[in-house]
Amino acid sequence: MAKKDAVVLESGEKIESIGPWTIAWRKFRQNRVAMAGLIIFILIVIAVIVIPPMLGYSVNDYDLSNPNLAPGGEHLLGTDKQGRDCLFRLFLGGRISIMVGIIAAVITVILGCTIGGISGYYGGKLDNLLMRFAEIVYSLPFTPMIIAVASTMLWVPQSQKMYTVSLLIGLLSWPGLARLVRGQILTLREQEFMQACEALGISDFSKIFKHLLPNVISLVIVNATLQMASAILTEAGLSFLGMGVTAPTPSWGNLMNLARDSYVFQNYPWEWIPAGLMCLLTVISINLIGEGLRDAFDPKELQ
Amino acid sequence: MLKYVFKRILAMIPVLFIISIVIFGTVKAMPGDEVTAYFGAGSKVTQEQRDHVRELLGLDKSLPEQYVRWVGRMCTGDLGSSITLKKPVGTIIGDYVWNTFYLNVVSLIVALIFAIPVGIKQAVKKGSVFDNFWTVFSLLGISVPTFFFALVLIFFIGLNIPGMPINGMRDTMLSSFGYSSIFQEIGDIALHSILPVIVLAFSSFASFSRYVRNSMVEVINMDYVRTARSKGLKEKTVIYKHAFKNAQIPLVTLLGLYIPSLFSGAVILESVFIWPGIGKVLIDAINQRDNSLVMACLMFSALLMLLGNLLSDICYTLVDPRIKVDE
Amino acid sequence: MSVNKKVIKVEDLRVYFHTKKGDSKAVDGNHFTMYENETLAIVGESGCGKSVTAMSILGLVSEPGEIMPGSQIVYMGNVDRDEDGLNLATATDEQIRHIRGNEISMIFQEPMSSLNPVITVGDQIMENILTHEEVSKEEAKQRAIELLSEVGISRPEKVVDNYPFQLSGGMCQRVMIAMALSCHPKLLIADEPTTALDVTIQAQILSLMNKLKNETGTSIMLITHDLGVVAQVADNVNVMYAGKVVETAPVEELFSNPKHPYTIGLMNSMPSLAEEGKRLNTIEGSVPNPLYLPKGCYFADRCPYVTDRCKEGQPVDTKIKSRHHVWCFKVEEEMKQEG
Amino acid sequence: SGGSSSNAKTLTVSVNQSLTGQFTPQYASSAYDQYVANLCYESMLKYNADNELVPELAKDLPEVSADGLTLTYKLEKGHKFSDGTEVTSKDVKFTFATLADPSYAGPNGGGLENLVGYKEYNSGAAKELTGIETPDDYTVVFHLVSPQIDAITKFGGMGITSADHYSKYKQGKVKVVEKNQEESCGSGAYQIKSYDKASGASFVRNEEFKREKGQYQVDQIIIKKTDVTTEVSELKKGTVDLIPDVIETNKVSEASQDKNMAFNYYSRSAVGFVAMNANNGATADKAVRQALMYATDRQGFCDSYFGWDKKASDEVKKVKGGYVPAAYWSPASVNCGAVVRNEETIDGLNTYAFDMDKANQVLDEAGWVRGADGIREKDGQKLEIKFLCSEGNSVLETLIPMVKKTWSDLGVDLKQTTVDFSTLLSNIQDESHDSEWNMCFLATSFTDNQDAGANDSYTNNPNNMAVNNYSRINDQALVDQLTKARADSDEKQSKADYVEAMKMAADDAGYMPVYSGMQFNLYNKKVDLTGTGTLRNWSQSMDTITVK
Amino acid sequence: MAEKRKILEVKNLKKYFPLKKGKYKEGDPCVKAVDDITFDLYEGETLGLVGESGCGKSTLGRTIIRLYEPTSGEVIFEGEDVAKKSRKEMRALREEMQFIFQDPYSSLNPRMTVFNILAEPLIAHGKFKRGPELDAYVKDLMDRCGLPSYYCYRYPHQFSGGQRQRIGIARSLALDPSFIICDEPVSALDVSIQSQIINLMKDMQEEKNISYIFISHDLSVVKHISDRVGVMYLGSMMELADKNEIYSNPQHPYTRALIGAIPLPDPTKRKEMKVIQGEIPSNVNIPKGCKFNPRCPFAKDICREQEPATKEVKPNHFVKCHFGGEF
Ligand SMILES: Nc1ncnc2c1ncn2[C@@H]1O[C@H](COP(=O)(O)OP(=O)(O)OP(=O)(O)O)[C@@H](O)[C@H]1O
Ligand SMILES: Nc1ncnc2c1ncn2[C@@H]1O[C@H](COP(=O)(O)OP(=O)(O)OP(=O)(O)O)[C@@H](O)[C@H]1O
Ligand SMILES: [Mg+2]
Ligand SMILES: [Mg+2]
Repeated sequence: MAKKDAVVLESGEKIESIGPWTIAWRKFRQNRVAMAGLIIFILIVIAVIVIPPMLGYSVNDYDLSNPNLAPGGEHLLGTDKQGRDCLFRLFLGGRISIMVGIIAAVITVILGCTIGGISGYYGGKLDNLLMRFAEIVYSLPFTPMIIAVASTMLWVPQSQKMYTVSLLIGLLSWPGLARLVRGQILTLREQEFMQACEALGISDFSKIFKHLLPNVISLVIVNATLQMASAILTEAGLSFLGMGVTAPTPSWGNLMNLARDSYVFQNYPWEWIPAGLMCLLTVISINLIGEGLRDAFDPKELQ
Repeated sequence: MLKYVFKRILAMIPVLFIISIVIFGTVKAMPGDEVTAYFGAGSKVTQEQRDHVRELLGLDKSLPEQYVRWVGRMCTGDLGSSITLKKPVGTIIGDYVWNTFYLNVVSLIVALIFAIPVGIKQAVKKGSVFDNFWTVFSLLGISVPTFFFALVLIFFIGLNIPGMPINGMRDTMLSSFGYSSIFQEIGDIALHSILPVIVLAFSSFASFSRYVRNSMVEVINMDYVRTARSKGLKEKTVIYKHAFKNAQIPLVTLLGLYIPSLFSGAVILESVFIWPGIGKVLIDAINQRDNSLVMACLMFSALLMLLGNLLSDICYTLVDPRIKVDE
Repeated sequence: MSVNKKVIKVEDLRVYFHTKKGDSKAVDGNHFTMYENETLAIVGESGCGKSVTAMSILGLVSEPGEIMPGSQIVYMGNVDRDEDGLNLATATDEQIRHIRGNEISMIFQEPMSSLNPVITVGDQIMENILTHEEVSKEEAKQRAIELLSEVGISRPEKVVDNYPFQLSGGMCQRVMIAMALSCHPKLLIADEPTTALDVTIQAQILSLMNKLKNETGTSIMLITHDLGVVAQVADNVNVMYAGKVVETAPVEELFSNPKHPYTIGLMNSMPSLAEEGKRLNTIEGSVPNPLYLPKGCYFADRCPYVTDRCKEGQPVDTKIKSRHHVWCFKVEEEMKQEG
Repeated sequence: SGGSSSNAKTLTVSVNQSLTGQFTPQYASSAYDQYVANLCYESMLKYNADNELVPELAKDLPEVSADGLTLTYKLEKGHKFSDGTEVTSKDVKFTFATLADPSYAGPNGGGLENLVGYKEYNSGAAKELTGIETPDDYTVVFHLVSPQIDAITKFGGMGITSADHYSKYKQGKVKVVEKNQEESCGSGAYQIKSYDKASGASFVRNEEFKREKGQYQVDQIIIKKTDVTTEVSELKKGTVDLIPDVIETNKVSEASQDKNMAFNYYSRSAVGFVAMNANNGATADKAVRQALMYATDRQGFCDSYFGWDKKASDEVKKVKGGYVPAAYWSPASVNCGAVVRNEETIDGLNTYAFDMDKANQVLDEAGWVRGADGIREKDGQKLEIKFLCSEGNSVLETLIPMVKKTWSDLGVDLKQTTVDFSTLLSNIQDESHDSEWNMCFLATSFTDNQDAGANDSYTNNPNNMAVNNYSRINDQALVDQLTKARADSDEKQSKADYVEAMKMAADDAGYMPVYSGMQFNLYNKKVDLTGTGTLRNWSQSMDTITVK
Repeated sequence: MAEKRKILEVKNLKKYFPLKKGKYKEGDPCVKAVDDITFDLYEGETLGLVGESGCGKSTLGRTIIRLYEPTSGEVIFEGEDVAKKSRKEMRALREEMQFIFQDPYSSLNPRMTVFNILAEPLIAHGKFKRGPELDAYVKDLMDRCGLPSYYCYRYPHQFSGGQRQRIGIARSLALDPSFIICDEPVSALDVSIQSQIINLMKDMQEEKNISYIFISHDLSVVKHISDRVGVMYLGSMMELADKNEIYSNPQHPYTRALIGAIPLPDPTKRKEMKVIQGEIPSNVNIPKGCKFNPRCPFAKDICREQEPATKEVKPNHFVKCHFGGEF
C-alpha cells in the first residue's frame, strides 16, 4: 500500500488522513492575526537578508563628510555621525539581532529539551538534581556573566562577538523551558498510550523518539518562538547597556544606544527610533506567531 | 505549615551555597582589578600602594581562601564594604532597595488595577473587539523593549510638557534644601514617578492582563461556574466570586514569584530614568568592579528568587484550600 | 389516569451552536411536557442533546449556542392550571435569574467539578438561599445544615465547613442535591446525576430522589443513558435521538411495548436485558454529526427497517396510546394498517 | 528651578557620573568628587584663569631655598574651618601626615617620596613626619631629599583638612579620615548639605568662611546627576544651570542653538592618545610605531570629530573644537604646553604629520615586506596589531574606521576588540597581560601646569611601569633626561631639558597623541561664568561666578 | 472446567504504593492497592473483575502484566514467574499477554496513524518488516476488528470513541496473544457502541481461544461476558466464583450489596433498592478486621477484630468472609 494522504472510495467519499500537523497548519492559516505575524516576520527576515547587500555598503564604510544627514535622497534613512547609511545599519543590525535570537532560542531549546526530557523521563534522584540545577541557573545574573565570558574571548573577531551574547542568553534561559518539557513529559508518561507502549514491549528508543518527542515538539516549537522573541529583547537590552553586541557591529540594541547621545536623541531621531520600531515589530510578529502556534497546537481541539 | 516552610528553607541552603560559588566564580572571572577600582581609574599610584591595598582587601589570598572568608563573613551578616563608596554594603543596599521597591510596588498596583478588570472582561467577552483590542495592546506591552518605550516617552512627552520631570526621583532643589511639607514631598515624588511608572506598569499590565485573561478563560467554562449561574446568581457574582476566585489562584502564585523582583529592580530603566534604585547601584558596581557590592547584590537577588519560589508556594497553599502541606 | 398539573411545556425547542463550520443543530425541534409529582427520564446516546435541552430550560446555553427564535419553554410551575406560563426562551435575564435555583434547579453530572473548589460547601448552599430569600446568614446556615442532614449526610454541621475536595463523589452529589433543593423548587433537573458514581452510591442517590419526589411533589427531569435507572425511577420516558424526541411513553409502556426502532435497538443492546450467553444486539453506525444532519429521518442510516420514504422527509407524531407517541414512518404505517 | 529658599541664589551643575562620596582631599579622585573637594576645602595655592599659581590659604608663593631643598609657606591668618577653628600650620602637617601614613590607601599619596622622613614615617619606623616643620602656627617648612621642580605645586595644591576635626587620628589609623567623608569640615566657601550617590549632592555656604565683597555670590550649589541622553534637554528645561567641562561638539552645538544658553571655553589640559605597547609583537619595533604614527590621519580625525554640526550657531563655529597635539605632553605645561598646542615650534621635534609614503618607507627600511595577502611581515612575524578599545567611546567610533583603512593600505593587519573600561585598565595595568595587546586608546588629563607627568609616563621603574607607563617604552637616556629636568632647580634649565626630553620621547613614538581640544562650559544665561580656565574649573572659580 | 489448562496463576500478589516518593519499604505508610490476591485463570475463559472505583482493579491488572512491579507475590504465566523476568525476556513475553485500556482517547498516541499504531508492535517484535506483507496483515487485522482498512492512514482523532476502542483492541490483538487484560474497555462508551465492542471481544475469543481478565464496574456487562467473576473490595478479592453461582448465590455481604444495587431494567420489578450505607474508605486507612465491616449490615465483633481468611464454600466458590456460606 503506497503512502497516500487520501483515498477516494468508490462511493465518492474521500478518506483523508489529516494529521495533527496538517490540522495545526490549517488552524494557523485560518488565524489571520498569526498569519499577519508570520508574513511580517518573513518580510523582515527577507529584508534583513536582502537589503544590506543591495545597498552595497560594508560594516567598515564611513563617510565623515556626510554626517547626520536627514532621511531622504541617497540615504533613505539618513546617515549617522560617521556618515554611515542608517538604513544599511538598521537592516544589518536586524540580521544580527535576529541571528542572536535564533541561536539563543536554539540553544535554549536544545538544553531545555534535553535536560527537561531526561528529568521528566527518568525522574527520581536525577530529576531532583537536574531541577535543583535549573533553579541555580535560573538565579544567575546576566551582566556579570556576559562580562566574564566576553573576557575569555578577547580577540575573537568583533563580528563574532554576537555569538558570545547568544550563547550566554541561551545558556541562561533554558530552565523555564526545561521545567515545561519536564511537566509535559510527566503528564505524557501518565497517558495510557505510554503504558500501552510498555505493554506492547516497545523499545525505549521508540518510546522516546516516536511517542514522547512528537508529543512534546509542539510545546517546544511554541516556546522556541516565544524564547526567540525574548532573546531578541534581552540582546537589545544588553547591547543598549553596552554589554552585548558592540560597535561597529550594529544590532538593534546598540543602534538604540545612539540615543544615549543627547544630541542624537533630540535632533536625529532617525538614528535610533527605526531600530526600536523594527525591534518592536519583529518581537510582536514573533509573539503573534507563537500565540498562533499555541492555539494551533492546542490539544483540546485535537480530539 | 511552619514545619514545611522551615523544611523548604533548609533545602534552600545547599542551593544557595552552590549559587554563592558560581557567583563568586563569575565575579572573580570578570576581568578588571578591584585595586584599580579602589583608587579610582586614572589615579597615579605606585605599585607599593597597590600591593598595600591588595593586602588590605584580602586579594593576595588564594581564591578558595577568599571565598571561604567571604562566605564566613556573610554568615555573620557582614556583607563587606564597597570599595568605591567605602561604605558597608548592607547600608548601601538598605539605602537604595526601598526606592526600587517603591517604584515597583506603585507600578504593580497600577498595573493590577487595570489588568484584573480588563483581563476578566476580555475573558468574558472572548473574541470580541474589546478582547482583540486589549490582546493586541498587551502583546505590544510584552514586545516593546522597555527602555525604548522609556526613551520614546521622554522624547515625546517628557521634553514637551513643561514641568514634567524626565528623570530622578525628586526635584533636586527641593530634596536638597528641604520640602515645605510632607505633601509637597509626596507630590514631588509622584510627579517624578509618572514616566517610569507608565513604562513599568505598561509591561506588567501586559503580562498580568494576559495572565488573568487566560486563566479566566480556563475557569469560565468550568462546571462550577455553570452551577453558580444555575443558582440564579447575578452575572457579576458569578464572574467575580465564583470564576475569579479560582482564576486568582495561579495569579496569586505569580504574584508570589513577582514580589522578590519588586526589590531587584529593572537595571536598564533605572539607568534611563536615573532612578536611585538598587538596579542602578548594581550596574554601576559591575562597571566599576566593586566586587563585594556586586556579589552581595547578586546573592541578594538569588536569595529573593528562591524566597519567591517559596513564597509563591506558600501563597498557593493559602489561597487554594485543596493544597495542604502538613507532611 | 389523573392528570397532574403541568410544570413545563417545551415546544419546538431548537438550540443551534454557531460554530465556524456552520450551525451545529444540537437540539432541533424538541418537545415534551412535564407534570407535577412526576419523574420524566430523558434517555439517548451521548451527544443527542440531552444536556443542551436541560440547559436551555435554565437559559444556561453558552456561546456560541443560541436558543433559536420560535422555541417555547413555557414554565407553568408558579401559575394556576389554566393560566399562561412564562416563556423562558424569551424571558429577560432578570426573570430567568429569579427562576434559576428557586423555581427550577439543576444537578450536574460531575459532582466534583460542579462545586466550586475554593468555596465551602455550606457557603455554596447558603448562597442559593440568600439569593432568593430574605433570610439572615445564620438562618441560611441553619437551613444548609438541615438540608445536608435531609440528603443523608452524617455530621452535617461539620460538612458545611468542608471544601468539596474533602468530600467523596457521592457526598458531593448529595451536596449538589441539597443545594438544588434549598429553595423548594417546582422542577428539579438532574443531568446524569449518577453516571460518575459507583452502583452502591448510585442506589443511594436514586432512592433519595425517589423519596424527594414522593415527599415534596417536586417534578424531576432525570437525564440518563442507563435504562436500568430509568426503569427504577421514572414515570415517563423520552427517548431522544439527534436532538429530537423519537418516542415518549410512560415507563412501563415503553419497556413492554417499545415502538421506535431506535428504542428497540437500545434496549436489545443492553447486556442486562440480553439473553444469557447470546450475542448482544447492536445498532451499527453512529449518531449523525449535528453539523450535517440528513434531510430525512435522522435514524435512517442506522435503521434496519429503512425505506426510501425515511430518507426523504421527517417522520411525524404518531400516537400509539394516551401519552405514548412515536415519530417513525414505519410505526405510522403499522398504525394505519391496524386501524 | 524654584526652591524653598526662593531668594537664595542657586547654581545647579550637571554631572553624568555618580559622585562616589569621597570628598576629602586625601581621597577625592574622580573629577566629580574633586568638584566637591574644591568647593569645601582650600589649599595653600591655587591656579588663576591664566594657569598661574596664586595664594589661597598661603599669604604668598613659598620661599624656595637656593639649593631647592627647602620650601617655606606662610599661611594667612583668619581662615577658619567650618567648625570655627582656625587653619594653622599643624593642619597642613596633619594633612600630609595622613597621606604619608602607613595605613593610607588612597589615590593621592604619590609623589611624596621626595619628602624628608617620608620613608621612615610610612614604614612606621618614625613616629613623626620630620620633613615638615611648623615653626609657628602660620609657617610650614617642607624639606626635600633632592630638588624637585614641581614641588611647589605638589604641596601647595593639596586641600587642607582639619587636624582638630580628626583628633582621633594616630599614626596607622588613617581610617578616621576615610570615614564619613560626606560630612565635610573644610575651610572652603561651601559645605555639604546632602549627598546621595544616585542623585548628587547639595551645598550651602560655610558660615565661617570670610568672603570679600562681591565674591562667592552663589548661596547654594547643587551637583545633579543627569543622564547623558537628556543632559542638554535638562539644561534647556532649566532643571540644571551648568554643564561643565564639555568636549563633545555635539552638545555644544545644541546649546549654541538656544537663545537662552551661553557657553565659554578654554583649552583643555588633556590629551587623547593611543598607547603602543613596546613590549609586545610588532609594536616592539620602533619603526612600526613610527610608521603607524605617519599613517594616521589625525588631522582628518580632528576635523571630523570636532567639526561643528550644521545646526550650530555661527558664533560657536568660529571656535576650533580640537587640534592635533604636536607631542604627547601636557598642553597646560608652563614649559612645553605652547609646543603641544602648536603655538610654538621647536626644531627636531617630529610631529608625524600624516604621510603614507613616509610610513611605507619607514616600514620598508625596517625590513617589513608585504606578503601575498598584502600584510607585511618580517622574520616570519606578521604585522598584526591588536587594538584594545573601550566601549561606548565616541572617539573610537570615528577613529577606528579611519585607521582601519589607512593601516590596511599600509599592510597592517588590524585586529580590534571592544571591552568595558575596567577590563581595558586591568589589561594594560598589569604586565602579565602585555603579550595580549599592542595598542589601546586612552585619554589623560593634567591638573597642574608641570611637566612632571612625563616622568611617570616614561618611567622604567619596574614598580611603576605597568601603572603609569602604558607604552612600556624603556629608554634609559630619556629617563635620565627627564629625571635631570625635574631635579633642576632653575626653571630655564628645566625647560630646556624637558624640551630635549620631549624630542626624544617623540622619536620613541610610544604614544600617539590623537587629539586635544577645547573645553566648554554650557550654561544658562542667568549664570555668569567668569573666571574659569584651563586649570580652574567652575568649582574652583566660585569666587567669581554669579547667578542672576 | 477442571480439565482446562491453567494459563495464569496469581499467588498472594501485593502492590503497595508508598505515599512518600521513592521505593516502598516495609512499614512505610502506603496505599494498599492490591493486597494479597490469589486466583487462577484458565485457557479460553473470561474472568470478570468487579468492584467499586479505587478498589484496585486496574492496579491488579497492571501488576499482573508487570506495568507495575509487584511488591510481593507471584504471577505465574504459562508456568513461568513473570516477576522474575528480565526486561528483555519480559519483552518477549509481551507477545503473549496484552492489555486493553479504558480511555479510548488517551490510550492512542495522537501523533501516529492507525497503521503505525498497529504496525509498531509487529515491527518491534520482529514479526514483520515494513513491506506489503505487513500492509496486508494490518489491513486484515483492521477488517477483523470492524474497521474499514482504508482508514489506516487516519489519525486517532478522526475516529469516534467506539472506533478508537476498536483500534485499541486491534492493537492488543496484533501480536496474537493468548491472554488479554481488558481494563474497563467499554465503560467510556455508549450502550449501543458498548454492545458492538463486547461482541467483537467475544468473537475474538472464540476465534483465537484467548483468555480474558475483564475489568469493569458494571455488573451486568461482567455477567454477560464472563465465565467466572471476582469481586474486589479495597484491594482484596472478596468473592470469586462461577458467574451463575455468584449472581444467584452471592455469599459475601458486599457482593450481595453490589448485586442489590443494580437497577433492574424492568419497571414492573421496582424494588426498594437495598442500599448499603457509607462509601468506600480510603485505602490508606484500611479498617481493622474485615475490610468491609464498617459498611456491612451483618458485621459482628469478630469482623471488627480479625481479618477473615478466604474460604472455598463450594467447589470453585471462594469467599473472604467470616460467615461465608451462611447466606
Ligand atoms: N459549546 C458547544 N459548542 C458546540 N457544540 C456543542 C456545545 N455544547 C454542546 N454541543 C453539541 O451539542 C450536541 C449535544 O450535546 P449534549 O451535551 O446535549 O449531549 P448529551 O446528550 O448531554 O450527551 P452526554 O450523554 O455525552 O452528556 C453535541 O453534539 C455537542 O457536540
Ligand atoms: N501510581 C499510583 N501511585 C499511587 N497510588 C496509586 C497509583 N495507582 C493507583 N493508586 C491508588 O491505588 C488505588 C487503586 O487504584 P486503581 O486504579 O487500581 O482502582 P480501580 O479499581 O481501577 O478504580 P477505577 O474503577 O476508578 O478505575 C487507588 O486508591 C489509587 O489512588
Ligand atoms: Mg450531557
Ligand atoms: Mg481503573
